[in-house]
Amino acid sequence: PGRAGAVTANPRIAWSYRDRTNPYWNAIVSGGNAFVRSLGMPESALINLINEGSSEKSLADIQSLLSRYGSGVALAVDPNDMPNCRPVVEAVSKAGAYVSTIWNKTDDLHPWDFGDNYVSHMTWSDVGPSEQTARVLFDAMGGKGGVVHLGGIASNNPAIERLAGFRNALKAYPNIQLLAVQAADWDTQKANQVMSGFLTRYGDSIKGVHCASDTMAYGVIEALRAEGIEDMPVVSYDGNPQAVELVTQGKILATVFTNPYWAGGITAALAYYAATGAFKPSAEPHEHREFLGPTILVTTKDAREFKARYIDTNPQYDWKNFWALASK
Amino acid sequence: MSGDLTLTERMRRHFPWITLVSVLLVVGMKDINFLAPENLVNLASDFVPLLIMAVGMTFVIYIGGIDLSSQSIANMATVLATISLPALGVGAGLLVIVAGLVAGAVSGVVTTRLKVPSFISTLAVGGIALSVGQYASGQQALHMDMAQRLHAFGWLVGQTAGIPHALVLALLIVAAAWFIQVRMVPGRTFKAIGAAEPAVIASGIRAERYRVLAFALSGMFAALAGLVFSVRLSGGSPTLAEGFLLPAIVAVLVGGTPLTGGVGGVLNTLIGTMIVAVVRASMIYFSIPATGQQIFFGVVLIIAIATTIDRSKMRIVK
Amino acid sequence: MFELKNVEKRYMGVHVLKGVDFRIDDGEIIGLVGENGAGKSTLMKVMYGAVQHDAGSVLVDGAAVNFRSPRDAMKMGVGMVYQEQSLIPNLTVMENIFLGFEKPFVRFGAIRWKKMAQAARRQLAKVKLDIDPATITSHLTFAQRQLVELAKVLALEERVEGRLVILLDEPTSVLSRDEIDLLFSVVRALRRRASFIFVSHRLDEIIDLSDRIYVLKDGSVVDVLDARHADIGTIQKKMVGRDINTEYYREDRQAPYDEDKVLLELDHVRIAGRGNDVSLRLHAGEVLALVGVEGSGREPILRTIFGMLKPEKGTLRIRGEPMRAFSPARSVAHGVGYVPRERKVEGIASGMNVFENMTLSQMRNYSRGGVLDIGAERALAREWIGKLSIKVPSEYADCGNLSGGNQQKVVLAKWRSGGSEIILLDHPTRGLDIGAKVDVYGMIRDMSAAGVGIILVADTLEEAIGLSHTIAVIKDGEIRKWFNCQPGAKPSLYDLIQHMV
Amino acid sequence: MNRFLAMDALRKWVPLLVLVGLCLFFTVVNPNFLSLRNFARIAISATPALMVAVGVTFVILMGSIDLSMEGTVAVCAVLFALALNALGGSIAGWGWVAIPGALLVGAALGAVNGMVHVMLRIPSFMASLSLGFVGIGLSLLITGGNRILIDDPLFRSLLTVRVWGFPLMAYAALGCLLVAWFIQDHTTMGRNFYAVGGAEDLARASGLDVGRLRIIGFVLAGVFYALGAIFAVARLGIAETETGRNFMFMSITSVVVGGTALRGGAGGVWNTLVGVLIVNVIGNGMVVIGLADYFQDGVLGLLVIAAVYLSTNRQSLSFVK
Ligand SMILES: Nc1ncnc2c1ncn2[C@@H]1O[C@H](COP(=O)(O)OP(=O)(O)OP(=O)(O)O)[C@@H](O)[C@H]1O
Ligand SMILES: Nc1ncnc2c1ncn2[C@@H]1O[C@H](COP(=O)(O)OP(=O)(O)OP(=O)(O)O)[C@@H](O)[C@H]1O
Ligand SMILES: [Mg+2]
Ligand SMILES: [Mg+2]
Repeated sequence: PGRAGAVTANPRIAWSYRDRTNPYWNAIVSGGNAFVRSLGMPESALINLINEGSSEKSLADIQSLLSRYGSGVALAVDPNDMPNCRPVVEAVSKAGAYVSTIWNKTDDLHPWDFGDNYVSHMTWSDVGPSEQTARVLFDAMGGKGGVVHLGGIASNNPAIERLAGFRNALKAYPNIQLLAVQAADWDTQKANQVMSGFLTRYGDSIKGVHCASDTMAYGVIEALRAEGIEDMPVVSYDGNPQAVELVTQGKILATVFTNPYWAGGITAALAYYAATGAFKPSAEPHEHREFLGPTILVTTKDAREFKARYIDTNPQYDWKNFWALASK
Repeated sequence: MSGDLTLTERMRRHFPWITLVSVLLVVGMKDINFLAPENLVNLASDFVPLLIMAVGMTFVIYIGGIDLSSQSIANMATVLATISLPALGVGAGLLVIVAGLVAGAVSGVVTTRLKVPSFISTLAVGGIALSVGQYASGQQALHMDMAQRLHAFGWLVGQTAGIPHALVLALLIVAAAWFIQVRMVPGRTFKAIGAAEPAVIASGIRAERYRVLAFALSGMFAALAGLVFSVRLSGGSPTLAEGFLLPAIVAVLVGGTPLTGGVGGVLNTLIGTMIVAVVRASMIYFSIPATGQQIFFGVVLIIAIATTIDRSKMRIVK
Repeated sequence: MFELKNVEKRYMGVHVLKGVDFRIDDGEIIGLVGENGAGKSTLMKVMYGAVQHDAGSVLVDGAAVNFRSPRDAMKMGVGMVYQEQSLIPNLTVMENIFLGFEKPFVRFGAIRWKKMAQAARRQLAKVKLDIDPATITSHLTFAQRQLVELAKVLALEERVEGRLVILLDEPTSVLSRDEIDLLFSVVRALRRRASFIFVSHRLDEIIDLSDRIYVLKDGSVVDVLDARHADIGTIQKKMVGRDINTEYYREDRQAPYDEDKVLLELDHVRIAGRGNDVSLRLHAGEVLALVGVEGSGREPILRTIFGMLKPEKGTLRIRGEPMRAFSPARSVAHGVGYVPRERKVEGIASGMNVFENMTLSQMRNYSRGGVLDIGAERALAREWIGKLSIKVPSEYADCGNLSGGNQQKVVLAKWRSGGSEIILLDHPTRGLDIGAKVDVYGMIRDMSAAGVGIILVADTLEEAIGLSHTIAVIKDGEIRKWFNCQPGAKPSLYDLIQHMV
Repeated sequence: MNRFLAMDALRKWVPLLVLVGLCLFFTVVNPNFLSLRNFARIAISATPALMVAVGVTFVILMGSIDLSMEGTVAVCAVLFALALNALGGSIAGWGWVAIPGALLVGAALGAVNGMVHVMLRIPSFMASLSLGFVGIGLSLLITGGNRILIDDPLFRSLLTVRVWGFPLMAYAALGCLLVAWFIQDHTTMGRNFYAVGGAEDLARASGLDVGRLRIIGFVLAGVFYALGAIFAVARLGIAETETGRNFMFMSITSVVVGGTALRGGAGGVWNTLVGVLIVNVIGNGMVVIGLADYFQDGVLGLLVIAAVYLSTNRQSLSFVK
C-alpha cells in the first residue's frame, strides 16, 4: 500500500481499454463520457488510453499517465489480459493514485490488499447468462439436432466462461449433438470463414449456432445469408445495438446485455470518488469491492422494449449510487 | 576519417540521438517534470521487454532479413515460463531461452536451406510458436505462484537505489549485444552479410551458419523479452505479448538500421526504442484525443524516420 | 557539336572531375584514356545525365543544356553503353532495346508485341546478332548481352532526328576479336550520323579507332592528341606520369618452380555440367595459365577448385590430401584463395572498410575466442596499403567507393596477407589501367617467389604467356594442350590460338 | 541447358500443383471439401483478399513492399459505406457514385504513400507501415469507432445472387483480375514495373522515371485495395475500422506462396490468384477436416513453408533474405 488516503480535489479521470473499433468498448467510453459530463466537465477531460490488445502498451501508457499526474489520477481500466492486472494495480498504488478494474484480474489479487488505492473490481459472470442463451437456442431447435459454438480468443476469460455456460446447457439436452467448438477470436471476418467451413463439414446437420459475441454472430449470419439460409437459430452475447436490432427481427434469438454504458460510467465514478475522498473504499465491505456487473438476457419477446429503454436512449444513472445495478 | 566530408554527411550518424534528444525536449517543454531523471528511468524500465526484443531483431535486420516471429516466440515464452516455474524454478528461464533459440534457428534454417524469404519463414515459424503456446497453456491465461516467482525471479523485479533491476539487466544485454556486433567475429560477419553476401561466401565464410545464428539470437532475445514480461506480469498466456511486434520493428527502423542491412546496429535500436517510448508517452502530455492517437503515431513516425535514416549508404531506396 | 566547359564533380569529398574541358565534333570518334579512377566513367555519365555535375556547363551546338536524367540526354541523341552491363535481366531483349521508348508500339494502351519484335530484329541485325527478340535477357551470354546493349544504343538512330553522340565505356573488354571487329565496323559506318566517345584500356584499339585522344589523369585532361601521331608509349607515359617498364610482365623475375612440391592435383575431375575430365598439377611457385576462348570452360575449373561447384567425379587433392566436402570455406581452410572476375559482387564488400575487407577471409587469425583484435587488423591494413600503394584516405575508407584497381589490390591483399598458398586469379587485371596492372604483375611474381601456386585465367593471351610457367589450353571444357613457358622459350600467340579454336 | 530450362518452365506450375495437391488432400480426409458449394465459400472469403493481394503484387513486382493495406482498406470501406448511405443508400440510385469515389480515395492514399516513400526517400517498408497507422487512425476518426451497416439489396446481391453456383462478387473480382493482368502484361506501365523490379538502377539508367513509376504502382495498389474494401463490405454488409484487419500479412503471404519473388521482377497477378487460393483453401480445409483450432496457426505455417519451398528455384538463388 502506497501513500494511501492522499485525496485530491480534482483528480484526472482516465479510462484504459482495448480499442475504439468495437461497439462494446465504444459503449464503455460513452458511459465514461457521461460520467465526466455529470461533473460539469467536457468530454475531452476524460483521458483515453487505448492498448490495442497489447498488455505491454496498456502498462506502459498507465505508467506514463502516473508519471505525469502522480497521485492525482482516477483510473478505470480493463487490464486486457489477466496477468496484467497486478502490475497495473501495483503501479497505481505505488503512485498513490486510485484504480478500478473490470473483467481481467487473477484470482489471487484483491482490492482490499491495497488499502484504498485499488478501489474495486467488477466482472461479469458469463457462465449463467451464456447457459441461458444456449437454452433459448436449444429450445428453438426443438431440443434436438447438431449445434456449433464459435468462441472468442481462447485464453480470454469471457471466452472460457461463455463456453462453460454453453457446455452446462448441453447437459440438460441429451438430444442436442455438439458438432464443433472453435475460436473465431471475436472477429467478424474470421467467424464468417469458420462458419463457412462448418457448413461444408457438417452441412445440413447444423441446426443451431451459439456465438460467444455479437461481432462473431454477424459473420455467422452473413455466411448463412450467402447460402440462402435465413432461418437458422443463432444466439450471441454482449447486447450491441446492431445485435439487439437483429433480435427484434428474429435473426438472432437472444443476446446478453452487460450494460457497458453503465459499467463505463460507474467504474470511472468509483475511482474518481475514491480519489476525491467522497467515500473511503477500505471502509466498504468486500462485496462492494469485488462485485458482478449486471446482465440482462434479451430475447425476441422483450427486444423491442429493451431497445427503447437501453439503446434508443441511455437511462439516467446516478453515478454516486455505485452498486445500484450490481448483480447479487 | 576524410576531412572534407560535408557537414550533413558527418552529422548523419548522429541524427538518431539528435532526434531522440529533440523529442525529449519537445515533451519536456510541455512539462519539465517529464525530464526528471526518476521519470526517465521509469519510462525506460517500462520498455525493457520491448527493448530486448528489438535488440534481438536488430541482428536479423542487420543481415538484411526481417523477423516477424518475435512476438509469437515471446507469447510462447510467457506460457512456457509460467508452466515450468513450479518444476524448474530459475531453470524455467533457461528452458525458455533454449526454446527461443531453437525457434529462431528453425527460421534461420528454413530461410537459408529452404530459401524461403525471411518475411514468410518467420511468419510461419511464428504461427508454429503460437500453436505451441496455445497447446501448452491449454488455451488459458495462467498465473505464477507469488512465492515461487519471488524465489526464482525476485532479483528481476526489485530495485536498487531507484534503478529497477530489469533496466540494469536490459542495459547489460544491450552491452553484450553491442559487443557481439562491433568486436566479435559473428557481428563483423553479420555486417558483411548485410553489405555483400556473395563476397562473404567467396571469402570462405560459411555465411549460412551465421545467418542461422542471427535468427537464433533474435529468437533467443524474443524469448528473453517474453520471460521478463512474464515475470513482470507474473503470469503467461498465448496472447500476453500481443502488440510487441510492430513497435519492436519500428524501434529498430527508427533507430536507423534500414531493412537493407549492413548499417546501423544495436545502439541505434536502443535509441530507437527510446524514441518510440517518448513518442508514446508524449500522447499523454499533449492530450491527444482517443481517435487521433494512431494518426499522431504514424505521422510522428514518418518524421522521425525521415530524419534518422542514413540515406547515404542506401544506393537504392526500395 | 557537343562540349563540356569547366565541369566539376565531387563525390563525398573526392574531387573526381577538375575543371574538365571537352569537345566532340560531328562525326568524330574520340578516344578517352586514363588510369583507373581517373574519372572517365564519371565524365561520360555527366554527358549522359546519369550523374549531375556540380559546376561548369554542357553545351550542345553552343547552347547550354541541362540533362536531369538519361532520358533527357537520349532525347537529345546522346546514348551510352555502360562499363558494367545495363540490361535488365528479367525482361526480353526487345523490351530492353526499347525500354522507356515504347510509345510507337502502343495502341489503345496495349503494347503490340509483334510490331516491337520486328523493330527489335532490325536493331539486332545491325550488330549481326541472330536471336529471338522475345528471349529473356538473362538467358544470353555475356558477349551477346554486350551486343544487345550496343543495338539498344543504335536504336537512337531511328528515334532521334539530327546528330547523335554515342558513349562507349569499355565495350571491348568482354568481346572476342571478331566481335570487336564487328563493333568497329559498326562505329565507322555510323560516323555519318554519330560521333563517338570510346573508352578502353587497350591503347592499340584506341589508336586504331579514334580521331583524337583525350588523356585524363586524376580528374583533369592532361593532353589531347591526334590519333594519327600518337603512340602507345607516349600515351601511357601521359596517363601514368611515368615510364612503363619494357619488361612489362617482369619476365626477368620468373624463377623456376619447385617440381617436387605438388600443391594441388586434379585427377580426372569431371566438372559439373560438362562431360569432360580435367587433370592437372600445380606446384609451389608455379604460375599455371588456363587459356581458351570465352566460354571454353576455364571459369568452372577455378570454381570447382575453390569449392563453389561440386565435381561429378574424380579426385581433387590439396597437398596430397583428397578433398571430400566441397565448399569455399573448406578450400580457404586448406589455403586456397580466389580473386573473382566479378570484383564488385564477389571480390569486395562495399559498405565495409579496408581492414574489414582484408580480414574477411581470415578473421580467425585476428580474433581470440571470437573477439576481434581491431588494432591488429588496422595495422595489417596499413601495412598492405603501403606495400601495394593502395590509394585510400585511410584504412577506414569504404571499399565500395574505391576505383577498380584499388579494389583489386584490396582483394589481393586479403588472400596474400592470409597466407594462401594456392591462389586462383580470374581475370585479375580486368578493367585495370597499366599502372595497376604492373602492380598486380609484380605481386604475382612476389607470390610465386614465395612458393605460392597460382592458377591464372588472364585477360589477354599476352598476359598469360608473359606471366606463366605453364599454359593449359582449354577447349570445350577439356585440356587440349600443355605448353612450357620458360623465359626465352615461350610459345607464340599463334601456337596457342591454333589449339583454342 | 535444355533440361535446366525445362525445369524452369515446370517450376512455374508448382504453385498450381500445390493448390491441386492441397485440394486432393482435404478431399481425401473429408469428401465434402470437393463440392461446388464449398468452392463458392472459398471464393467468397478469397475475393476481398484477392483484390488486396493483386494490389500489393504490383508493388512487390517493383521490389518494394506495401504494408499500408489495412489502413487503406479501412478508410475506403468506411468512406464507401458513408457515401453510399448518404447518397440514398442504394447503388440503384445515386449511391453508385460511392464506388468510383472509393476507388479515388484508394488512389489518393496510394499516392500519398508513394510520394512519402519516393520524395522523402524513406524505404517503402517504413513509409507504408507508418501510413498504415495513419490510415487506421483516419478511419477511426471518421467512424468514431462505430460500424456502418449497408443493407442495399442490390449491392448485397454481389454476395447473394449466384450464377453457376458462384456469387456475383467472384465474377466481378475475376473481371478486376483480368484488368490487372492487362495492365501487367500489355501496358508499358506494367512492363516497366518488371524493369524496376529486375534492376532498378539499370532501369533508371535507361531513362525510366523510376520515382514516378513507384508512385503510380502505389496508386494502382491503392485502387485495388479500394476494390478489396468494397468486396469486403459486400461480403459482410458492415464497414468499420476492423474491415482492414488481417490483410497485411495474409496478402503478402499469398503473393509469395503464389510464386512472386519478394525481391521483385518475377511473378505476377496469376501467381497471386493461385497464392490467394492456396491460403484460403488451407484456411477452409483446416476447418473442414476438423483440425483443432490451437494447431491451425502452426499447420498454416508449415504448409506455407512447404508451398514456398516447392515453388522456389533454389539453384538460381545463391541466397535469399
Ligand atoms: N558513386 C560514387 N561515389 C563515390 N565515389 C565515386 C562514385 N563513383 C565513382 N567514384 C570515384 O570517382 C573516381 C572516378 O571514378 P570513375 O569510375 O569515373 O573512374 P574510371 O576512370 O572510369 O575508372 P575505371 O577505369 O576503373 O573504370 C574514383 O576515385 C571513384 O572511386
Ligand atoms: N553448369 C552448367 N550447366 C549448363 N550449362 C553451363 C553450365 N556452366 C556453363 N554452362 C554454359 O557453358 C557456356 C560457357 O560458360 P562460361 O561462360 O562459364 O565459360 P567460361 O569457362 O567461364 O569461359 P571463360 O573462362 O573463357 O570466360 C555458357 O553458354 C553456359 O551457359
Ligand atoms: Mg570506368
Ligand atoms: Mg566465363
